Amino acid sequence: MDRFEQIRLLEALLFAAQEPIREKQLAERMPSDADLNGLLQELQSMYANRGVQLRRIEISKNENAWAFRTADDLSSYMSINREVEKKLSRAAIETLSIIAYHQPVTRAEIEDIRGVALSKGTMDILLEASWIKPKGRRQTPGRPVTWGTTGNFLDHFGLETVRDLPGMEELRASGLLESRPGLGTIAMQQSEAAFDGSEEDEEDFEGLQDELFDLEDDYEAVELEEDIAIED
Amino acid sequence: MDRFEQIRLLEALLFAAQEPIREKQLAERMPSDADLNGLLQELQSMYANRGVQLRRIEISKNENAWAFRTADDLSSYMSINREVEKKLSRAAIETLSIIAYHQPVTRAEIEDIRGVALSKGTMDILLEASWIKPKGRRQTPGRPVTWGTTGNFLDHFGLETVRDLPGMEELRASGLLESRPGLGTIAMQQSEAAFDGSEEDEEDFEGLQDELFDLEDDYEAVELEEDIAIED
Amino acid sequence: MDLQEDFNSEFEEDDVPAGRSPADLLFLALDGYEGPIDLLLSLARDQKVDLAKISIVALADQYLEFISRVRQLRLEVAADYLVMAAWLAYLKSRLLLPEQPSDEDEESPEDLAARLAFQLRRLEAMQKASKELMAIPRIGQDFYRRGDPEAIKVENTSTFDLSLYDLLKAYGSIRDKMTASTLRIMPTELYSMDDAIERLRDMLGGRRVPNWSSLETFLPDDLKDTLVVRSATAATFAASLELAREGLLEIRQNGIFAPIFFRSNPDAPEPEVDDVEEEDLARVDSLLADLEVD
Repeated sequence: MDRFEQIRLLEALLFAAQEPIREKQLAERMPSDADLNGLLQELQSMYANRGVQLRRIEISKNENAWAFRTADDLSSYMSINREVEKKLSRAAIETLSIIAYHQPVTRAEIEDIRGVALSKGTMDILLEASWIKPKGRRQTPGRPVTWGTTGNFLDHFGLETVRDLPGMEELRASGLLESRPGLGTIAMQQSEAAFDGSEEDEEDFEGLQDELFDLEDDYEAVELEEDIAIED
Repeated sequence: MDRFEQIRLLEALLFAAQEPIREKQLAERMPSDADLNGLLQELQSMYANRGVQLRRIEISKNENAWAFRTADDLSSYMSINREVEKKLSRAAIETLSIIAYHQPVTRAEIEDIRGVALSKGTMDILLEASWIKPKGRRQTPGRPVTWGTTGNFLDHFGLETVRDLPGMEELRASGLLESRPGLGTIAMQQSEAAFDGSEEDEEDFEGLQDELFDLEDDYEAVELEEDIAIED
Repeated sequence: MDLQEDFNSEFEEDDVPAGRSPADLLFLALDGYEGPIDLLLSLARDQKVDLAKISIVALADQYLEFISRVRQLRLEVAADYLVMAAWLAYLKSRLLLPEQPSDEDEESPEDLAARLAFQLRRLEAMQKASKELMAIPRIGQDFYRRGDPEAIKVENTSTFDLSLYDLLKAYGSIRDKMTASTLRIMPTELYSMDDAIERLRDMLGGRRVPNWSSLETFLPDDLKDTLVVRSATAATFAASLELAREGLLEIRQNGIFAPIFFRSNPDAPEPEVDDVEEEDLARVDSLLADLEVD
């Protein structure tokens, strides 16, 4: 095996190796008459300006290992930034809107409002989008984390502050809510008063919680009735 | 990025990967003005005599993938790295060859060529190795699926295209790759309970059935005797 | 495949290796074949002639003899092999018999023989190709992929397509859901007819309001919301009809849309004293003081 062939073999061994190879291991695999050091130097210089380089890794004072590695200066081209557009689930959108309007709000409170448990991924997705962040802890048993929206959230929706979010009346005026005649309106106004109060002081908020609890029972009842109607 | 840098980047991308990269994927990662084909040719020729070589793998008519692989003439020196490979059954090997040389080919055609029904596991093994894939459907009654080989098959056997299969040219010239029903169909029609009686000649078939009866009786007798032997 | 070759060559040899009976060999031999065509092909190879020129009759004889030897040994023979034996016997007889005037549809024995020959050649070619395919350099055996690949990092930046409109609509629908049920928890805010009946009964029962007083004076005075006032008015009016029916009070209206007046029915029975509470009496007194009697 001539020197040219030896270089080729060395190159192939280094390429196929699953981790940096120690010189001792290389020597075992190369012909016994090979000038390993000289070959390694030559191979290294062949690759000096290339996209792939032969690196020496000093394992101890007397022992080196060698491996091919892609050139450092190309590393920025070796990673791809890919924009993946994801669709938000309905649960995620609703959760986000509740956090926006009710912040700071705990997970349990969100579940109360929506009337269903939050699946694990829902908050994760909102976190991934960096639209929500933990705000602090509620001073109640268990000290649950409260959540609020981020600057990124405001950016995305082009808002200056969360106070710019339209209130219920504005939503209705812009046709976003189904309008309900008479009685519904009164109830809405009253419950809204309760909600608006909740933003700052905690006591109101707790009052609201109680209301929400009742509400949930009723809501279930309504749903039951609906089910029955459907079964008919 | 000048051409030299482009070559370096291409080299790094291909060197970094273990599996072949499709030209389409390469194009996405290279500057948009890069002459990918020209660069690949140049890189391939740069490595032509080296211990590591750039291989082209023809995935389909219009699509190539590329990968660095060690030169196969160094095989005997690199035995230490040898992967332990599952031994393929003779049926699997023959089936693979038939799919490779006759593609696209249906399961029934494979059985016809081999003159024997395929056992259930045979195709599975080839599929699991991702050496074969469904290619489409034959426009005949029942629209059976046709099979062909994959890019992974070419990569595994170090082939650029299926045209490089050993003996491909001679086989084609000899007419042995033409799709022509062999005898297998006749024999198998009988054994597979005449589900395709419509095929060619029914009279022959009936004559054969009579003869079969005699044989079958004998066959049962043989089995009976064996059962008795076992009970002893 | 090599294993199979070994069986075949062993079988051909006249010298049976020590320790193995011919029956074993036959059994193994048949077991090692990939179907009847494969067996035929092996037998054909034994003739050591070009497959294209092979004698199908001779081959059929060999095959039939082979199968009968195996069966003499009472070894199990798969149905496929027996079917082929039957077919070959049939083909042979047709090849040997003088040609009979036959249906046009029927394939001539020569054609059938040619098909068998083609089948054998084709399978032989594929078996040869298999061997060659398995002999070419293979990845992981003869040449290698990169052993220590470097990942090309893919950093996914998720973008979410959500408009303010979607957000608000979602919140609106939650609130809608909530308000739909709020009706049940806040009904007290509206003035019910039951409340009005109770209130009127207290105020007008027992001849307590002998003079005509307008409906408005009987409304609770702490109502602010106009809708609640309207509901109280309606409830009170409806209640007055009920109480008039019971004979507790009288109603008067001077014209359409004119004010409505109530007074206690002078003929109604005296109330029991302990029914009337001090507070109510005081209230009625103050009311009476304010009354402008028509």
